[in-house]
Amino acid sequence: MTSSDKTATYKPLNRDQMAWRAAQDLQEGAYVNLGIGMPTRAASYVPDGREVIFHSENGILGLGPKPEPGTEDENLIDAGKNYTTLIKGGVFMHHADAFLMIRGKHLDVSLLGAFEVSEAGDLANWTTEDPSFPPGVGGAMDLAVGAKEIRVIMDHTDKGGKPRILKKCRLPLTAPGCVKRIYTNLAVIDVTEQGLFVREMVEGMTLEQLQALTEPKLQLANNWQSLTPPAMAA
Amino acid sequence: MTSSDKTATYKPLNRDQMAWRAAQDLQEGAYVNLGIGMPTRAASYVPDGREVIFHSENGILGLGPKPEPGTEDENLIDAGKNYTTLIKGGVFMHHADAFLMIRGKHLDVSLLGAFEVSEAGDLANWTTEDPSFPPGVGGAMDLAVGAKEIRVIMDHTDKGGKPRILKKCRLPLTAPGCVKRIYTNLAVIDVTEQGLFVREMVEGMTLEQLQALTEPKLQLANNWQSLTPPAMAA
Amino acid sequence: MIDKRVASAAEAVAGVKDGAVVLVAGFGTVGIADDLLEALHEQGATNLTIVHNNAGNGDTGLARLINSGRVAKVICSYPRSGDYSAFLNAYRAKTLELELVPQGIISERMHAHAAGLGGFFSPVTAHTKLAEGKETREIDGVLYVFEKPLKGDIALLRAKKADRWGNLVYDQSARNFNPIMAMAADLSVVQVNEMVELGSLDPEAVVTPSIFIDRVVVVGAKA
Amino acid sequence: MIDKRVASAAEAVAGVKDGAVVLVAGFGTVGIADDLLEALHEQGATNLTIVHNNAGNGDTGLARLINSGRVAKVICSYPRSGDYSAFLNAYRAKTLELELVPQGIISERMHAHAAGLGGFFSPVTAHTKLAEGKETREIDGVLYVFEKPLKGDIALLRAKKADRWGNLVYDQSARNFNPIMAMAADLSVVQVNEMVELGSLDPEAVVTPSIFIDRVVVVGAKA
Repeated sequence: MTSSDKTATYKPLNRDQMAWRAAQDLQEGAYVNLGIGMPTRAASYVPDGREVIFHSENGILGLGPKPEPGTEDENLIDAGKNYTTLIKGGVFMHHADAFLMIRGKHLDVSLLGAFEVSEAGDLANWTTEDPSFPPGVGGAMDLAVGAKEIRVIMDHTDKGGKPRILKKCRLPLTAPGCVKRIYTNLAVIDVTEQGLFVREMVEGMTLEQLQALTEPKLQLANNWQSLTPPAMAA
Repeated sequence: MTSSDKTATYKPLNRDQMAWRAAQDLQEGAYVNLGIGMPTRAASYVPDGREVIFHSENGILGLGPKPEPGTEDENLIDAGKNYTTLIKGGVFMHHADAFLMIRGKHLDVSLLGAFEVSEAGDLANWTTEDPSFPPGVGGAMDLAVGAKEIRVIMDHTDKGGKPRILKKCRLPLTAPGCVKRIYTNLAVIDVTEQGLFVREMVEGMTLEQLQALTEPKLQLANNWQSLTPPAMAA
Repeated sequence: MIDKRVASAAEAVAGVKDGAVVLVAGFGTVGIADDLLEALHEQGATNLTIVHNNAGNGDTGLARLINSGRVAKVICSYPRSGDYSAFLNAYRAKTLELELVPQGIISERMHAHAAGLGGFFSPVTAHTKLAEGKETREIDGVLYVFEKPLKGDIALLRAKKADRWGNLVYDQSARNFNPIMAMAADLSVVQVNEMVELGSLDPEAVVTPSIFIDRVVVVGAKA
Repeated sequence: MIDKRVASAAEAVAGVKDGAVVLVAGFGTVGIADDLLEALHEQGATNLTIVHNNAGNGDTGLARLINSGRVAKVICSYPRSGDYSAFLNAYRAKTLELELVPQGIISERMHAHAAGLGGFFSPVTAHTKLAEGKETREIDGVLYVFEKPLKGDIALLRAKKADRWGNLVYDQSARNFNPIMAMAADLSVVQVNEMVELGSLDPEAVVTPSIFIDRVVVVGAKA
């Protein structure tokens, strides 16, 4: 099989495998904010022995795993409003200080969900403009401009199979030109000034197949690899 | 004796008496910043039983009296860089929060020293423009704009007997139109939109005598009183 | 003797006027002054502007105020949280105005008021719909949006412990907006689980110094 | 395992470049990283801009750097404090530039950088000589002066205790500028009296969270 084989078959990653892949790039000592939803799952897949410190916009630095049933503390929740824990060395701060950490480029990585990402790294993840519901932005715009590096984790296409990596975003922007890396259920793609580079694709996928599901032009990185997460229940 | 008797004799207050007079106006529960120098002395003369909470720009709310000799703590100093103490209920904060309290109108009173005050309440207390020394501003300008009420304590005239309450300040301003009350060694004067009103004068002084030592026009308040502090060693 | 304690939640919220801007601390259901919100409902002020991260949940607290038609405007970052049907109904009926502000900008705008500033330039919302109609400025190659300070007439706060001066400490993530809102209102009132002796809180660990607090009411721990 | 400890003050200040902006915490002689300043003198970087409340005292620390001709500029609020002869001599010889900034504006400008802001409007210095040449703006009838953020290449800090992540607590008024400067530099290094086990500092009472700290060196208590 080569990267130009048009009839190759492949299997997309499930959500836990996507979270696993994103987690592999979180380095020892990194301070990381995980967005609500799929990004939050990445916390469970940091390689053993690596200390990564997770930040929560509601005033926690050093977020731990979910509490054991029966040990939940009503005053200890994460940004998704789920019960959480604090690890040793973790601290609490007020909202303005929590967002100072976000906005002031103190976090190493912000891992966000997205509706759409453009080839320029524009991010759209805050509103679908559904006219029957009020808009909500939460901390999305603060997170999208603040961290040293913004990475996105999302399904490669929408439910109808249409690309979500676009030449230009159709939905209102969260922030322009901020995304540096995209983890999808099919590939790992870097956003560079020279365009989109595919770093990894799932086993059996070809660049042509991936391109067909992606609006802007993709280039295959010289050192591209197969994206091969461990087996995981979806 | 009446207030128009030109030959009356009087005795100016000493520095402790001036501090005593300013302290009488500090109300129960007030949060107060005392400037370096004479204002600091006012802390000693708050009437018994009144709780007044003193703020220090270097991060203390609840400044206490000087420590007993031998009990000084090298890490506990006031804005004048003298050893101090913390009273029960006092707390520490960092510099930006200490100045947030100052600048954000959280303090009830800022009691400052001054070189000159104008009839419009302009304050000059940061530089004499001595060309052989570098200027220093410290917290003077923050204090002059920040508190709910700015009061000044100073000698009525300079060492040559020239007025320091002026139509316009000659020295560079710390802030315009900020001073509301002036405590001098001769009088208590309110700065109002209708001009300067003498609330109190030392025993035996006449308005004419006080006017002769004051550049802008003084008016005697209807309910003016004698300024009669207790006897104190200078 | 300074004593900021009041006897009831009703006394704590006494004097709120129609049209007041009310800062309501909390995130999700954590760190919210539930009893003060109920007391505000009893108190009767109307035409309120509420500043809060969300927009009410169920039919208590802020949601109850909305259902009773007492809220003219909500300034928040994320109305769609929990059971926000009270907000949604009023929003759809156009009886309530929404000002959507990113979460970190709500808190920084209150911080700016607390610090006596006239406004600041923020990189958040630049080049987005939320910056439409706002002043922008390029500084060192980055586009910033001018944000105005945000102040409350009253702040409704919840803390773990207070002393009689009003020094406060919080409980874990229930801290959230409380310390910022405490600094940004003309009148800051707090419900606490417990009063402690003056001097018993660690002076290095007080989160909200007493200068920001006007009234304290003890209502006991959350059920 | 994260461990921000370094073995010596020399290692803590390694890499400071000529022309660097150095944030020096402390007020009077309290809360100053004396050992880091001496190490910076040994390290040799020159043409430094120093941000500090005062301008050095005697012939140690900052004063020694000035006497050795290594300081091109001082940004401070009050140079005339203690024995400031080192500064005074250089100032009179015009070998050193002074930028005089009110004390609360120094700290707020660093806070603005820390918070990712492009600048802010402050009421301080309006209508005074210190506002000459600066942008002003009237907002709601009050004149404000535009202030730019202030950042350091390195911050030299002093704290009481640290853990291996770099969480810090301070000692009374030795806190002063330390937490603000910790947030406002690209590289924040701290000398502490004592290292403690991770998890032994109260999570409610840590003043400087570890995210702001890069290097920690233990130098023992001040004599």
